[in-house]
Amino acid sequence: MSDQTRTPRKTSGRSEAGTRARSVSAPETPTDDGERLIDFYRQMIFIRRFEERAARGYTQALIGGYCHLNLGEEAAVVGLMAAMSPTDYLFTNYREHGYAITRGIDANRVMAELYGRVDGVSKGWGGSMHMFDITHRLLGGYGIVGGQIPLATGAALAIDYRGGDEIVMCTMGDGTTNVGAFHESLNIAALWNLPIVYVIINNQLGMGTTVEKSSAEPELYKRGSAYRIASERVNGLDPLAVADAATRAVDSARVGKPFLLEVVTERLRGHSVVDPAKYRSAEEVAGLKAHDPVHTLAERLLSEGLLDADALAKLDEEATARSDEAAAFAEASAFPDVSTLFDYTYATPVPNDSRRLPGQPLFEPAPMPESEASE
Amino acid sequence: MSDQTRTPRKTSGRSEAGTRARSVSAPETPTDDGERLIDFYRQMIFIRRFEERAARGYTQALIGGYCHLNLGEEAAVVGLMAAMSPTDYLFTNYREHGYAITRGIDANRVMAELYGRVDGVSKGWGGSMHMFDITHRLLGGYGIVGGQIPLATGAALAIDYRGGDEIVMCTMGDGTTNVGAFHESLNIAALWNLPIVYVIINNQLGMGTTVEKSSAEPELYKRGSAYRIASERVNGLDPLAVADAATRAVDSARVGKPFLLEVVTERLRGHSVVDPAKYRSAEEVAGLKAHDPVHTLAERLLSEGLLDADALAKLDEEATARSDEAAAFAEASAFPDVSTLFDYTYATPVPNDSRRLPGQPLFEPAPMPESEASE
Amino acid sequence: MTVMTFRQALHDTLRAEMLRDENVFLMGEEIGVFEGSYKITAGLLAEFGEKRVRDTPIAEEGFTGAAIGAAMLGLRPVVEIMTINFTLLALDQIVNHAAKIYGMFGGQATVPLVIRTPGGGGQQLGATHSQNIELYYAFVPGLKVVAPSTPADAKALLLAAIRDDDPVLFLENLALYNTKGEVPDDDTPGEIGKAAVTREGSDITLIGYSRMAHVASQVAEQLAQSDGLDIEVVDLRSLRPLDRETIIASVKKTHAAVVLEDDWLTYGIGAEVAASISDGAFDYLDAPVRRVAMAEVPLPYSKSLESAALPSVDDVIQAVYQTLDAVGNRRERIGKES
Amino acid sequence: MTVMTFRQALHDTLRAEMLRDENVFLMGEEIGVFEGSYKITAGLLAEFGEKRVRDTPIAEEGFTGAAIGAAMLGLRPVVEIMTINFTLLALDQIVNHAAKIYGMFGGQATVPLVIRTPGGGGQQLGATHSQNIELYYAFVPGLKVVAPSTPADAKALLLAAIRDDDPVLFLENLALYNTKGEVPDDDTPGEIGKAAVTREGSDITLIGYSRMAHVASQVAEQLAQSDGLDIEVVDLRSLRPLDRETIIASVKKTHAAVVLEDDWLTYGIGAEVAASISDGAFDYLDAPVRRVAMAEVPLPYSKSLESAALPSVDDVIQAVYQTLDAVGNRRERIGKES
Ligand SMILES: Cc1ncc(C[n+]2csc(CCOP(=O)(O)OP(=O)(O)O)c2C)c(N)n1
Ligand SMILES: Cc1ncc(C[n+]2csc(CCOP(=O)(O)OP(=O)(O)O)c2C)c(N)n1
Ligand SMILES: [Mg+2]
Ligand SMILES: [Mg+2]
Repeated sequence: MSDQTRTPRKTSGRSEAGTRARSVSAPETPTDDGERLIDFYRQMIFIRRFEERAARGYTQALIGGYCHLNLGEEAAVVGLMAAMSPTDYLFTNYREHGYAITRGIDANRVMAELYGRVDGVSKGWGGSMHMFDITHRLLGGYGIVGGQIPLATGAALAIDYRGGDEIVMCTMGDGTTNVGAFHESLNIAALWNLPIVYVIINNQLGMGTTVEKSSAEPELYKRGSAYRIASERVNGLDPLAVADAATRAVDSARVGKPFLLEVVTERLRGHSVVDPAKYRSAEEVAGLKAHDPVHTLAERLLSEGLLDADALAKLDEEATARSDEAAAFAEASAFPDVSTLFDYTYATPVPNDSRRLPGQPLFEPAPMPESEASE
Repeated sequence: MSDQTRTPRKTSGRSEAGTRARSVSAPETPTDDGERLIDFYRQMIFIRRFEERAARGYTQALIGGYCHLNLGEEAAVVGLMAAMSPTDYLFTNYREHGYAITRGIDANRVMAELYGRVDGVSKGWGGSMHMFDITHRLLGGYGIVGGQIPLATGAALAIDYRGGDEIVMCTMGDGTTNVGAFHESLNIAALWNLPIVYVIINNQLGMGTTVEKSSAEPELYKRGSAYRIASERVNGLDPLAVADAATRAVDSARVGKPFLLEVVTERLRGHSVVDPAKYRSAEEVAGLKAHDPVHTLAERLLSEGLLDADALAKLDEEATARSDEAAAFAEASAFPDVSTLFDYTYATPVPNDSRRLPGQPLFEPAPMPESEASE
Repeated sequence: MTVMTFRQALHDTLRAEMLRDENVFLMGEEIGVFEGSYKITAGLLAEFGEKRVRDTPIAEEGFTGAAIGAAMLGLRPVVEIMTINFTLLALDQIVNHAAKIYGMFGGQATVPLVIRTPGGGGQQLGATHSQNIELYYAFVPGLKVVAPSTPADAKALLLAAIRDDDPVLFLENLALYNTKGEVPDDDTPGEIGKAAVTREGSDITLIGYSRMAHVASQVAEQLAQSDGLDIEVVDLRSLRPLDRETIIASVKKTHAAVVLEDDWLTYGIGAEVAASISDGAFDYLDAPVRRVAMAEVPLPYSKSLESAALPSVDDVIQAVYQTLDAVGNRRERIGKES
Repeated sequence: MTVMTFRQALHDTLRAEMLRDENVFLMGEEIGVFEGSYKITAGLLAEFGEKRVRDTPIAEEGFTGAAIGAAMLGLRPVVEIMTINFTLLALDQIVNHAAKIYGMFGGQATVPLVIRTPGGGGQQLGATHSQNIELYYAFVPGLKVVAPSTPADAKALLLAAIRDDDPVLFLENLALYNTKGEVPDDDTPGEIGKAAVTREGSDITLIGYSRMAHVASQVAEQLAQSDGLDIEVVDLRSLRPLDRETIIASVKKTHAAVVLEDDWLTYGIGAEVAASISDGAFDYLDAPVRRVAMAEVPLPYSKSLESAALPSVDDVIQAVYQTLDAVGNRRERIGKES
């Protein structure tokens, strides 16, 4: 019985590990660890500066709504993205700016989305929580906790249905592992041998709730066992470790064995830019600083002689400049025109669709009917 | 970290194992296995005959709606009920007639509910799927798959809140373990150390879907590990084994350690009385008959010399007579009066509540207003 | 034209669309091995295999969400949710995801998804299994909702729904599955967003959808026979978009209307219909728009109570008489010719 | 009387009720350590401890269902669901369970539960976080739904909700939390099921609830100043039961009405209000009942689009003018004095 369910049942002709195309499975990262580390640092410092710039934009009231940053999660983000092929699909949550820019989406367009402008990745319709770029296969940015999990599972189903070689990566927070959709989706993925990697970004907090207070099995990767899904926990402050673990996970998914990867990381600031995080003690905050993955990597690059202080500073300046440029681009971009308000309710037009602004009447005032008017 | 979550954190003063009152924890069953077996047989044959009588009532069109029977699950039902104290609470699903009568609710009232009569346990409002009896602490009977799981968890929370010594038993089917509510509830129960036993009645089928096709971990009890909930699987065709395992589970719950018990059993007929179960092979059906728990137990009683054929036949006759009596009672009971239709929408009356039948106007036809009438 | 049941029309249309387009596939609980709770998908697993007829675990949120995700990648899933009551478990995926994805991401991805699900009371299924909550979907921009009442419309609108690039909730009804009607042999899709005048008349307009469109026709027929009344019947067919134009045009002609619905009255589908008529035909109405709907209670199991709570042909007839009385009184009062 | 914010009124009332009755306790995401997303529960964890202020995992269905179960055993949980958008995840527990348990089991168990949750757009939270879906609850017999617009009503209705033996959805609004008003010092509960005439007038009736009741008062004030208009304002306060009597009485007096709502127009709360007026005040209305509501789109993030989609004071003013024009035209036409 049980053996039967474990045999990857191919509902399609998706190829097995041995036969898969090299071009799809091998991420295009430098093979030398030193080079990889430098590359990771470049990406990480860019996320860091981009997010700080976004926080400033928020303070300037140029960005609205909720705004959640990847500060402290940079190593996790770049390590994960390194393991994906360009044709793979990414589903993530509202804390996704870093993923968007690391995935290769023009930072100008990411910032423009935050500013709610027409040049934004989602044309200003999504905002911070809803980045989407079909060409880079970032399939959202979702603000409903756990909402992305069934969707990502379905995308993996579509790949499998067509016999494609892509995989889906679906990231979520630690608190998100407690929603029902997590359970329903992992079960489906495992039953149907779908090509998907579920990634838990365990930054050890929901908003202010710790993992221990929200998950009865706080070693979250172990939850894979309820679905016979292979799983692993990795240090999310080390981009190399993340990239390696993620590559193993992706390889597994590509042969139809879904994988659950837990990346233990940190959240340097509040839950969103407006949260002062008063619930964290001074010691805790100090500890966070000591583990800051960007600083840690910078020190490692220095100590291993991979980069000197000048080179590091230069990368930092580039990241800052690039972020400022993105902000300038965003600010210069136009707001969507009100005439476009009804453009995206339906993809297939149908009669009698409502296209009324709040001030408009349901029926244009009409003349009295003949019979009454003549009274 | 993890150790911390494992320590039963008492949010209330509920007593620990050592100090709990004997009267509450020790189910009032005969201690001698022979006597217990006879008692179980009496209960099991009653469920068997009651359910068969219900099926007949359905065929006679005296019972309507959906009607799901416990045929094949008799040993599971009586074993579980034996482990509960009268003050404990039971939440179950739509397949609950056997639980209702074994819990001690008058079979007349259970049958009257099936017939939709005023003397039914739920006054005819619930029907087959929604038996409820507050005095016997059967807290439903729920037709939404998995709907009972959060409710039962909340009942356990209430017990804990008040420092009571009762526990909650919450049964569900094998297919039900795949709903999100299962995951969310078990996690909450484990986090808060609630006094609850979740029981999976694994009859190996959803409606026509096998466990292997619906659960990626088909050894369902193992799913407890995702919440660090202790769990066990037991042979549900043996009432003694069920009762013993259930007692261990109940004891655990009573000290604030939720438990997951899987009872492997069989469904002798279709999913509901109208399902011919064509999806099962002749061999499978033959196999079921061979394992029929009522027959098996009868044979055991005979072979162990605990009862002779006459005594067995007498118990059977009693069960049949009792079921017929219940049906007669039900048929003689009145239908609820239409005047009671609005009695149970709200417990606290408030103004402007709607009490209109479909044919009644929203507003009584009124005379024309003065100004218009005088025109 | 072939005469067939509503069930058969659905079955044949699903099959034909699966043959036509290999991106079309079915998902749902018990649709394969069990052949569907209401047997709409009977035989399709045997014909198309597990890839295209997927029995899912009991996980409405999970599998509906998965269908949405698959649709985002261009497949055209047709999901069966066993009854509309269970769609509540998938509501977040439908309302917060399927309905939002096209707009929220600025038109970059479509969700060509169909959710088939039956509503309907009257089967003694009790309070949680007898609800008519199509309102929850009809209310939501980004979704389309159709509710055919005849086998022909079932076919036409299911074709339209499957070929539409937006998420469509396709409402069925337990009481209609065995009803019969003529069904065209060709596969011309119907038009989502259009109501139909299914019977012309001049005395009063009856408006309904799904089962109640059926009841409206019955009442019209009966009162034509018994009282010689000339009743116009509008079958909404599409709840979102709602075809106000057809409704208003009818009422401008008849000057009176009764709205029939199987859901609860307050805030029900009929509220919008009545409000729209009262607005758009304000100067034409000779009596208030009457609504006939379910009593506002959790529907009891017992037949005696259930029958009392559900709108019947007699309830509608009574409402028609009372409305025509009101029309007569008013016309007398203001000296207007009918 | 003390002047305080809506937030403060909620906070103080929760606290007072917890002190009064030890069966009252709070559950929700981030209400304890984090002190609530909107800080309604600030300080309560410190005062009452973990037993009575429970931070839950992210599991709307699970913890709402648990609250229902606890209520069945006689506790009086007050659940906070962070925003009404997330209630979709708990809808099955609320609609299929909380609303049904009293009736479906023949009155054997009550569910004295309060669910507090804010709605509201206009905060640039995007399509999934800006919905006003109180309709989903207002539609359901077995539930009660209140939607106060002032700090005083917030207190009175929260007291009523907590002491009521039925499940009550208590609708808050992000835009109201910081508004201020006088609040009585005593703890007299309000009456669920009753609307209030919050301003008397004779020219036209504006009807709203929650934020839009606020907007209605603003408009009435502004038009009194600018045009000398005498506008009556009805604050619904209770969406289920709906107080048709108060609404109709007002419109019978003013002969015209505009309904204000923050949700989508078609099938929105205003549809029932408009339909009810058109029915109950049929012979009194001098113009169609106008509805001012949100544009029917998934609400965009960008400020330019969001502002255009949401009903504003100006939209309401325009609707009032147009309605009064229609009234004038009609009165002229039929020679009636105002
Ligand atoms: C269904 C739902 N419930 C609640 C929220 C509010 N909320 C937003 S983020 C968040 C915490 C999520 O924590 P985690 O999963 O650990 O992700 P993180 O924010 O730490 O990255 C909550 C409760 C939501 N957006 N959706
Ligand atoms: C939410 C929901 N989805 C689907 C159904 C339809 N349904 C009723 S019983 C059932 C199968 C349940 O299987 P299992 O949990 O194994 O319980 P069993 O009937 O075998 O006792 C299904 C799918 C339902 N009632 N509720
Ligand atoms: Mg987190
Ligand atoms: Mg089963």
